[in-house]
Parts: sequence; C-alpha cells; structure tokens
Amino acid sequence: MFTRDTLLLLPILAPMLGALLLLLNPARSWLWPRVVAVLAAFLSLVALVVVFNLRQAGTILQLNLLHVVDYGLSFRPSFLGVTLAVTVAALWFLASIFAVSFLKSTHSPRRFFASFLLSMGGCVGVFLANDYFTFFVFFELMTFAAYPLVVHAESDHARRAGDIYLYMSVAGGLVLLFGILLLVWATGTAEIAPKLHVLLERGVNPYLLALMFLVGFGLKMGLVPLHIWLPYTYVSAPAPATAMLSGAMNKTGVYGLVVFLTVTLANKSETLAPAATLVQENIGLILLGLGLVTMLMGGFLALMQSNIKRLLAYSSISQMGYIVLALASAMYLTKEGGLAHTAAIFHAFNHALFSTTLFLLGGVIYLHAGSLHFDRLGGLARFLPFTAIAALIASLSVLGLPGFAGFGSKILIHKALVTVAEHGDSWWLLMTEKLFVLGSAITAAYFIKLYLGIFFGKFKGTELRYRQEGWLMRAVLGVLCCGMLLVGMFPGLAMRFFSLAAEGTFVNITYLIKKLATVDFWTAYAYGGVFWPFALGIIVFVIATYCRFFAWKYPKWLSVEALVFRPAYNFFLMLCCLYATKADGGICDVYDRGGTISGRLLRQVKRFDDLIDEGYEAVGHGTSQIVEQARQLDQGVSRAYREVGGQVHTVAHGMSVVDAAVGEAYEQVGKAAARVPEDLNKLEGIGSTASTFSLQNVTIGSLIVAVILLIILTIMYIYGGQVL
Amino acid sequence: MSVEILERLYGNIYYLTSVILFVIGFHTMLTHRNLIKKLMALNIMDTAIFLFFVAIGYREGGQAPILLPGVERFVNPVPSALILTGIVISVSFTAFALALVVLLHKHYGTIDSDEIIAIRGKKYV
Amino acid sequence: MFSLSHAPILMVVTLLTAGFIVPLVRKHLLVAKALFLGAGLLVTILSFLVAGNVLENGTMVYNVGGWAAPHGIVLVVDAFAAYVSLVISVISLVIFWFAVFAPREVKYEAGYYALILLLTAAMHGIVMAGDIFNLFVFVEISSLAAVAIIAVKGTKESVEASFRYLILSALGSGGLLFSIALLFMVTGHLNMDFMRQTLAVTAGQYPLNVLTALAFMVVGLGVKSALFPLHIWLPDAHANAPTASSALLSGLVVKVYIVAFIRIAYMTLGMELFYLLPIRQILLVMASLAIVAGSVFAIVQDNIKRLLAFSTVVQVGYIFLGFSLLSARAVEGAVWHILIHAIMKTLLFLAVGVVIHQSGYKKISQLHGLGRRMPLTFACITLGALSMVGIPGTAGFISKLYLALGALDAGQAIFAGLILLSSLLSAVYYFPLIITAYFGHDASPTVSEPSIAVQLPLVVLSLAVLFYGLMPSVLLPLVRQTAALIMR
Amino acid sequence: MWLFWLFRRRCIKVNTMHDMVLEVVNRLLLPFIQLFGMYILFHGHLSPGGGFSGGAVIGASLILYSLTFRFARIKHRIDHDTSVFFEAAGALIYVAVGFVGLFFGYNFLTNRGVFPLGVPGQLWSSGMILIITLALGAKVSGTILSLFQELLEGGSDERGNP
Repeated sequence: MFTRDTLLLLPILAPMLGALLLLLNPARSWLWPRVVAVLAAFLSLVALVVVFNLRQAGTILQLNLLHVVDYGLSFRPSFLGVTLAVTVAALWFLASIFAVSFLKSTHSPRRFFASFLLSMGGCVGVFLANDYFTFFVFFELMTFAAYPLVVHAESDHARRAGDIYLYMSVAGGLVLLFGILLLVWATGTAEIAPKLHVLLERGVNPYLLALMFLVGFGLKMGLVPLHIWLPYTYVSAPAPATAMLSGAMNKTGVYGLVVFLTVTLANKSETLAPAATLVQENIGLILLGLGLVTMLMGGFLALMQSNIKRLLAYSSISQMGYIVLALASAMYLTKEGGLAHTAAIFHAFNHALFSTTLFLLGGVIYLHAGSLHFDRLGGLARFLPFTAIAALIASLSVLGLPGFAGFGSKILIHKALVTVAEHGDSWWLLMTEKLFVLGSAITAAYFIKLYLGIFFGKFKGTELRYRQEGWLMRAVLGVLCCGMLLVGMFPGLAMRFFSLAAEGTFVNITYLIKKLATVDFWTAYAYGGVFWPFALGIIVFVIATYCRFFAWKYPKWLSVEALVFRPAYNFFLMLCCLYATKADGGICDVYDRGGTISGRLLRQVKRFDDLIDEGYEAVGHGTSQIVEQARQLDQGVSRAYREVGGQVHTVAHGMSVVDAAVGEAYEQVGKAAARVPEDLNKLEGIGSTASTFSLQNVTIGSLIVAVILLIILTIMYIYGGQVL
Repeated sequence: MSVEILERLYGNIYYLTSVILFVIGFHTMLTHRNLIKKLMALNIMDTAIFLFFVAIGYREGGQAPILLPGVERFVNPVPSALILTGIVISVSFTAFALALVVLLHKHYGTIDSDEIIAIRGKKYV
Repeated sequence: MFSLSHAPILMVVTLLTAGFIVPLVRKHLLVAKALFLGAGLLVTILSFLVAGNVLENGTMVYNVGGWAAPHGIVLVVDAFAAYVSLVISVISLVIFWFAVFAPREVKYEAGYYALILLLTAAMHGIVMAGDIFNLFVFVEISSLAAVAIIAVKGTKESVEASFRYLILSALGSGGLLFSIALLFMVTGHLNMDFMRQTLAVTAGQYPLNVLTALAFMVVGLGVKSALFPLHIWLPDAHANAPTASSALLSGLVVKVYIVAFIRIAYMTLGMELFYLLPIRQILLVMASLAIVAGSVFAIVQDNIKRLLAFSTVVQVGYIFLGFSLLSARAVEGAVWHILIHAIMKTLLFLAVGVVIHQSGYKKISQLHGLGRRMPLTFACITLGALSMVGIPGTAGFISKLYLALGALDAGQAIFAGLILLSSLLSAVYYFPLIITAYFGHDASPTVSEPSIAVQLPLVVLSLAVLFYGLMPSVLLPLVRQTAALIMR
Repeated sequence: MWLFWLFRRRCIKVNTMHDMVLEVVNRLLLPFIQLFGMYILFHGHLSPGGGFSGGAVIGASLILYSLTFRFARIKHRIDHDTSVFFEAAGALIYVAVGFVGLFFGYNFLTNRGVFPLGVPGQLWSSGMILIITLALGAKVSGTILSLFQELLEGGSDERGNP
C-alpha cells in the first residue's frame, strides 16, 4: 500500500495534519502552535526535496487517490510543479520561522498557525496536481484557508478586506470551475495535457475557455481589472501571511496560467497546426496588452502609495505584469517561445524570493517602528542596519540590477520582447519593448522612494519599540538574501535549471537548452537592457519628487474599484433589495394587477349570482303567497274542524299540557338555533360584506396556482395542438 | 346543429357539472376572506373532482358490482372505491383545517384572512 | 417466514403501527421514545437490505394481499425507490434521534413522534407505491402530517403558516387528483406499469386529457414541492416549525413530492412526451427562476431559519433543473442532489435549531462570537454551509459538478453558468453566518454547547457531508441505475 | 384522528341545554341508527357499504348522542381517551390481520388460502374482509367521535381562555 508514490502525499498531509492537531488541541500554550507549525512545514519541505531529487533523477511519481466518481485526486507533478513546490515550501518554512518571533504578542496564535499550515497544504497540493480537478480542489482549499489570515487583525479594515478577498476569490474560483467543466466536457478528461486540437475539433471556443482560466488565475495573481482585492488583503494580513500571499499563493495563479497556456493550449495535431497557431498568437497578443496594462498601472499606483505594504502590493501587481508579458511572448512566439517561457518561470521564482523578503521586511519595520506610513518612518538605517541591507538587496533584486535575483529573468523577458517585436514586425510590438523599459523605470522610481523614505532622513515616528531584530528574523532574512544574491550571481545556472523545468512541461519545443546556452547575461547587460531603465527610473523619481507627484492623491473615482466593481456591487445590492423587499412580499404586486382584473370579471359573475338570487327571491315570494293562501285554506279547514270537534277539544285538554311542553321545547330549540346564526354572523364579520377583491395570504397562493395552471395549460395546448 | 351541441352537453353532463362546481369552488376560494368559507370552497372543489371521478366509472343503468343472479350491467367499481378513499381524505383535511381555524381564532381573535395579515404584519424580509 | 421479499411492506407497516401505538403509550414517555427510535432503526436496516437486494437482483415487486398487478395493489421497489427510501430512512433516523434527545419544543411529545412516524411511513409509501392512486393517498397522508408537525409548535406564526400550507397543499392535491382522474379516464388502469403501456396506444387518441393531466400535475406537485412561483408557503412554514420538523420538511418531504412527480410524469407518461411537449422548457424556466430568485431572497434575510428555507427553494430548483435537462449526467446530478441536499439541509437546520435554542438568537447579526462558545456546532454549520456553496471536498460539490456537466452535455452551457452563479450567491448568503460567528467580539459568554446526545446527529451528518464529498462512489451504482431508469 | 388531541385543551364544563323532546326522540332513534350502521358494517362484503360508511353512521350516531345529552354525561360513557383507543385499536387489528397472511407464508394482507372463504353471499364468507371491515368501522367511528370532541374542546377553550 505504501509505495514510493505515497511520498507525494506527505508534503500535503504534513501541514494539514499539523493544522488539524492545532485545531483539535485547545491548549493555550505559547510554544505548542509554533513548534507544530515549524515542524510540519519542515517535514513538508524535506519530503518535497526528496520528491524533487527523484524527479531530477528521472523518476516520475504518480498517485491516484479516492478515485471514485469520474474524477478523483490525482498527483503527478511535472518538473516545473516540483520546482515551484520546493521553492514555495522553503519560503513557507522560512516564513513560519519568521512568524514564530513575529507573532509574539498577537491574539489567536492557534487559528493563525492552523490556517497558515492549511493554506500551505493547499498551495503545495496545487503544484503537485496532475489534473485540473485536483488543482482546483487544492486551489480552493488554499483560498479558504487563507481567509483567517486576512482577517486576523479583526479590525473593520481587516474584515472588509476579508469580505472582498472571499467573495472575489469565490467568484474567480467559480469562473475557473466553469472553465474546467467546459474543458472536461469538451475533452472528456481534466488531465493537464495538450488539448487545443481537441477543442478546435469539437468546436469549443478556445478564447472563451482562455478567458475563464485567465479570470480564475488572474484573480489570484492580481491582474489589472481583477486586482482590487490585493492591496486590501496584503495590507490587513500580518507580515508572514502577506509574504506568503504574495510570494507563494500568487504563484499558484502563475503556475496555473503557465500550465494552461503552454500545456493545455498546445496543439498535437499536424492538420490543425495553422488554426492552432493563429489561436495561440491571438491569445498571446491579448495577453501582451494585459501584461502591459498590469505592469504600468501597478507601477504608477505603487508610485503614489505612502504605505509600505500598499506600495509593495502594487509592486507585486506590477511584477505579475512582467510575468504575463513573458508568457504572452511565449504564446505569441509559439514554437520559438521557449526562452520567454523560461523567463516567465524564472521571474516567478525570483518574485517569490524578493516579494517574500520585502513583505517580511515590512513586518520587521512595522514591529520596530510601529507604523507602515512614510510619514511616520525614516532614518531607520541607523537603528536597523541589517534590515536596511536586506532591503537594499531585495530592492535591487526587484530592479534587476546585475548580481541580484531579478537580473537574469528581466534580461530574458527583455530579450523575449525584442524577439516578439522582430517576429511580429509592427510598431506597437516595438512599443511594447519601450514600455517595458518605462515600466522598469517606474519600478526603479518607487523603490528609490521606498528606500529613501524608510531608511534615510529623519525618523518621524514616536518611538522605536525594539532596538534590534530578533535573531530568528535575522536568520530568515539572511537566508533569503543569500538566495537572492546566489541567483543573481549565477543567472546562467539558474536559467539552465528553469529551462529544464520548462522543457518538462512545455511540450511544443525540443530545442531549448542549446539555444538558451547562447544567452550571455553579462553582455546583454552591456547592451543596456537593464541599465537604461535604472537611469530612467532615477530621472522619473526626481521629476516626480519635483512635481510633488507623490503627494498627489489620485481621486477615488479613478480607481477600477470605484469605476467598475463598486457600481456593479451597488447595482447588485440595489437589485437584491428592490427585488427582494418588493418582490417577495409582492410577487403580489404583479398578481394584484391581475387580481383586480380577474376581480372585475368575478364581479360580473357575482352580478349573475345576484340575478339568480333575485330569481330565487321572486320564486320565494310567489311560494310564500301560495303558502299564505294555503294557510288561509288551512285556517278555514281548521275552523271547520274546531266547530266539529268542540267536544273532542275538551277530551284533548289533558293532551294539550303535553303539547305545550313540546311547544316550549321547540321554542327553546328555535332560540338556540337562532343563536347559532348570530354567532356565525359574528364570526363572519366583515368577511360576508367582502365585495372588494382582496389578495392576501391564501388567496395569493391560490391565485398563483391558478395563473400558473392557466399559463401551462395554454402553452401545452398550443404545443399539443401542433404535436399530437 | 344546436341539437348536436345539446346532445353533447347532455352526454357529458357529469363532467360539465364537475367543472362548473370546480370553478365555483375556485371562485369562492379567491373572493372570500373568511377562512371557513375558503374551507367550504375547498370542499366544493373536492366534491367536483369526486363527481368527475365517479362519472368516469358510471355506466348507464349499471348496478353495484355484486355477483347476483339477474344483474348483468355493472358500473366500474374502481372509481367509486377510490372516491371513498378520497372522501375520507377530504374529511380529514377539512377537520384538520377546522381545528387550525379554531386555533387561529384563538391566537388572532378573527378568522378573516386580511385581518390576520394585518395583525401579523408583513414580515417578508 | 419473513423473507426479504416482505421488506417493502414491512417498512411502511412498521412505521404506521409504531405511529398508532406511540400515542397509546403516551403516559410512559420512555417507552414511546424507545418505540419511536426502534421503528426508525428497524426501517433503516430494512431499507439497507432492500437496497442491497435491488442492486443484486433488480426490481422487487410486492403484491399486497397476493393480488397481482392490474387489479391488486403493488409496491414496486426499483432502484429509484430503493435509493430514495434509503435516503429517507437514514436521514429520518438521524432526525428521530434528534427529536428524542433535543430540548422540548412541543407540548405533546408522544403525539409529535406519532406524527413524524406517520409522515415517514407516508414518504416511504409515496416512493414505493406501484399504482398512482396509492401514491395519491400517501401524498395526502404526508401532506396532512407535514402540516401537523408545523402546527404542533402552537405559536401564532406556526399556526398561520401551517394553515396556509394546508390550504395550498389541499389545492395541490386537488390538482393531482384531477390529473389522476384524467389519466384513469384515458387508460382505465391505475397501475403505473400498465398505464404506461396503455398510454403508448391511447395517448394519441385523447391528447387533451393527457395534456390537461400533465398541467394539473405540474401545478399540483409543484405546489407541494415548492417549485418557484408556487413556493410562497415554504419560507414561513419551514422557518416557524420546530427544529426537527424543519429538518424533516426541508430535507425530505419536499423532495419526496419531486420523486412522485418524476414517477408519474417521467416514468408513467413516458419520455417521448417530454420531447414533444414544452413541459421541459416550462420546468427549466421555473427551476432557473427558483435558483436566481431564491438566492436573491435569501441574501436579504436576517432570520437564519428563513434564510435556510429560501435556500431550500433554490435547491428544489436545482433538482428540477437536473431532471428537466434530460441528459444522463444532469439526471444523475439531480438524483445525487436529493441525497446530498437532504444531508446538508438537515445538518444546517438541526445545527441552527441547536444554536437558537442554546442562545435564543434567531438572527445572523446577533451571532457575534458564538463560534467560540459553541465550537463543535459551528464547525458543523461551517461544513454544511461550505457544502451548500459547493466547495470541493464537500458533498455539495459532487452534485453541482454533475449538474453542471449535465447542463453542458445537454448543450445548454447557460445553465451550467447559472449553477455556478448561484454558487456565488449562496456564498454571499451563507458566509456572513460563519464570519459573524467566528470573527467578532464575544457577545454572549453564557452560551454553551448542548449535550453530546444532541450533538451526535450533527457530527454524523457532518461526517456524511465530508464522506460523500471525498468518496461518493458508495452509492454510485444505485444512482446510476436510478438515472438510467428515469431516462428509460 | 388522534392527531387532534395534540391540539386538545383543558376541557371546561359547557352549559348545554337539557331537552326532553330531543332526548326522547333520540332514545328512540339511536338504536336504529346504530343497528343500521352495524348492518352496513356486517354486510360490507355483500352489498355496497363497508368500513367507512358503517363507521361513519355509527360515529354520527355517537355524535348525535353526545350532542343531545349533556356533554358531561358523554364524558362518562365515551371519553376522549376511549375514542382514541378505538381508533388505534382498529388500525392495529387491521395490521394484525395483515400479518396473519405473513405468518402463513403468504404476502401481507393475503386473504385466499389463509382464511376460510365460505360461500359467496353468506354473512360468514370472504375470509378476513369482515374482520377488516369491523376494524375499520371501529377506527372510523372512533375517529369521527374524537374529531368532534376535539373541535368541541378546542371551541370551549376558545371561550374559556382568551
């Protein structure tokens, strides 16, 4: 039963069981949740490293679980998946160590660490999944598990952020699910494998499918029209959680998009090749636009922020734009997109590294200076030199300066865009490359702002809480910085490694490594691929400072949220309220109108009723006359009898006593009988005088029944007449 | 022509009557606010359906389907048997509804549906 | 002597007999309770045996009194009946347990148990009845008992709601009886098998009868099963009933009428009619409206039980949607949903009933911080709500998956979109319940968890939610057979 | 219909009138009504009629009885519990008869082969049908009476406790 394949379960189950352990044990110990969290994360990391080594040695592990309906859980990690999983697990491990000392004083550590571990399990599961169903299951698990992290502070802002996060994520997840269902329906399986030819054969619109997946994954990544949850969430979550939201969970979206675009939307049929290429190129172009918008908008918005975490959140959005650009290039170049593909993965990896570091640093700063606003910070380089150095390394990595982590991937993306421009041969593809440079410049500008704002100048806050970073924090940050430096020093090695990962998943290409071997980063740098942006960035920063651009708060109505989502939400709410308050109590209103009409009709019927009544009355009148005459006759007869029977009368005198008794009895009965209708009248009350038609209660129900019956009858007769 | 129509009407007199009864019941149900009257209307409707059902099984000049010498023409016993059940159900429905009306009167002091609604208030949301 | 072939009638008779004995021993409440639970347990065992037998040997036909089909009364236990009666017996056993051990809400307990027994017996009867008239009789019994178990609470609102339910339900029965009369007129049979055979010949001769019968039936059973525009009795009735009654009504009763509808309309009148007539489109429209409107109504509710009641309207819409999409997977999804919704809604109603009883709060906005006071109960509610939303790993996901795939199979992707949209809407109305309970200041430190006996049903149902979410294959053969039977 | 005593309320003495004529007439009529009811019951398998009709007649006679004579007195003779008992007993006898078939290896409610069928047209014929009719008669009359009592008691409560 426990074969080597079962090893795949360990990295997922270890954090989940840890979370379960935390939830079930109500002990209020300080150490307990922290130890469990770190140990579980470590176990998961170790298992993943083993899996990674096996995968590198060529062993492909596969595990099918709960294979029950048509779709069970199925794990079969690709090279890329394992690589990212190891990265993410390592980050998670580091973040949990960081959290141990960071969350010294906050409340509910049990809840925090449990959901931290649970979302780790989900996140790792996403990378190990073999089909989209498994992917989706863990994707959703991760989303929901992260909710308590977002609302951890339980402030109003946190709760609002949580609401936005939750509902947008659910919506995105459902769109993604729809996409997956469509895919499954079209191809019969949820497996991650080339499917474009099947889609084209079955006539399913690949653009629609791509849109659904893009919405689903893009929401997690924070692509521009869907990014609004991201700043709220990142700001309200505690630093380790934010680091993981940005560094690790974001990457599930990237991974999903990579897998979908380059694997599922790959073509295997020779005959359909031209059509497939067209589709891929079109999607690539669309994504190119999307990536540019995301990159620039994220950058501009970041430039305007005065809160460290918000700035970093927008920076994260902007970096996602880079990744999408790389992916778009890969799609657009189809057969030659290997380099761009590698660039995307490489940059995702780099982003995981430096965004984790930056958000953790944000946490450190918050812990020590008690604020995240530039207004209350400054001059921290003196107090926290270690933090300052780490921040410098991370910032330079984001900028992609030579020797730092972002360097290799940015060069690659730039190269890819240049290739796209050459390949497409149109002016705006050329513009893309220029805009990319501009984007990098903006990045440089806001990082200069960030760095200067925090670490230089005078300290504007009230007091510093701690003098030094904790040693655990230092260790974590040190490891991360070393990682970034290593990647930056040897970009070629890293790239070769990621190209290997890309080759493992990207089925269209066979040439990768050889071609990539020709890339020489350091000469590329000499061509100014990255230097120019940096210089431009300083200029932008100077200009922006000069024009007081940072002080400028863009009007609220300009944001996407205010322009699109809020009106939509308000509209929906209005719809709900209008609909529900008015409609439920009065579907009646509609029926009421129908009711009055039918009431009028029924009044006609009532007139007919009255007519019959009158008839009865007339007949009754006649009858009573007849009866009267008969009574007179009767009286006559009885007079005759009385005369005849005078003697009998005396005899019957005794009997009359009995008669009187009977009479009295009858009278009593009569009285009682008279009382009954009185009571009934009382009971009836106004009901008997109900001439106006009223619709309430049961009446509404019966009316609805009648109306529906009529409608159905009519429809059926119309149809039935044609058919039968 | 008209004779034909009359003949058809006569031939379906039971069905026709039952439909008319049904409509009368429905009319009463809709127009009256008194809960007792609504129940009466319900009973009228039930009766209409019973009539309809029994009429299905009726045969001209038929007798009760008991194997006695000399009787050859039987009505279909199934509908009658079913309707007996139907009547039982209808009786229990009515009785139960009456009990509920008594309770309603206890709670609200009236058996007028409008007044009950007014007392209860529109709690739709 | 008691071979398994007698099991179907024994199920009905056991419950009925227990229902008659329980009020006789009302002075000895302990005996009554034991009898109540014992009957439920016995029937559950029997239904498991029957389901196993049906899976193995195919349809069971039981001739009551030894008279065979066209003349006698028969009980037909095919896969569908076995499946649904399995659902009924298991879920009702859980509810029985809850009713026995939960805090008292009802004055005359023995009578309440008797009513529940009667209702359950009638539900089994509806499911297994082989002829249309006995189906009607059982429908009537269940309607009456269903109204009664609302009214036993005795409050103003519950009496009013149950009266409304009674009248509308009587209207519905009238419609149903009318349609039965019309069908009997055409076929001369009451047995459903024979009816189908005769209808194949005579339906063409008397089209109007069949059409009118179908229309009356849609309305009649639509009222009882709360199909959207006919649902107006449901929210009040389900919200004002005692806890166990709410669970029983929402979880099982409403669905049993759908089963009756499927039995008559699909399996007796035949599928051909559905391809000829627009009845399918009518049902689709009504079901879609139910899904959208029910969700929207539920969003604005603050009263938890009313919210759950509106959610039931939505779920009924799902089931009808699945059945009227007429593709194999959609029907399977609907059949799944009968079970899964029964589990989820019973769980939610019972748990919410517990919360209301322990805390006295009936509104979502009052629940602040209760999640910490009643961790287990709210864990169950959370699970139920997640399942309602359709989060993967819970049971609700499975049925929604099938329904959505079925909609795609039927070539109507818009309904798949509708199902997912309603998932989002249900997230909008279920999540506040959880969020307010867990995240917020601690408002009521005095509230505590109920006894373990009361929590046991909740835990069992929660485990069932997880179980069917993770390994639904347990009942899969039965569901497949049922769907095949309906699509025949 | 024992489900009605769910809604039973405390009974309060009702001032019913004491009427000689009604009493006399009823004393004369009641035996005949009940005899007629019995006739319908016992000939349920021979002529139109049966459990429900006969039970209804008998039940109606009991209602008449309790309407005519003082309510207090009927409480002595046939009180609510008794009528409920009759209902339940009728139903249980029915079920028990059904089970007899099972014990003899036939289906539920089997008549042929279990009970002696006799000659058609005679009173003691057609097996268990007679027993069932009688059981049903007991149930129906009990039900009708308990319904009546239920409504009466509910009504009295309505006047008694506002």
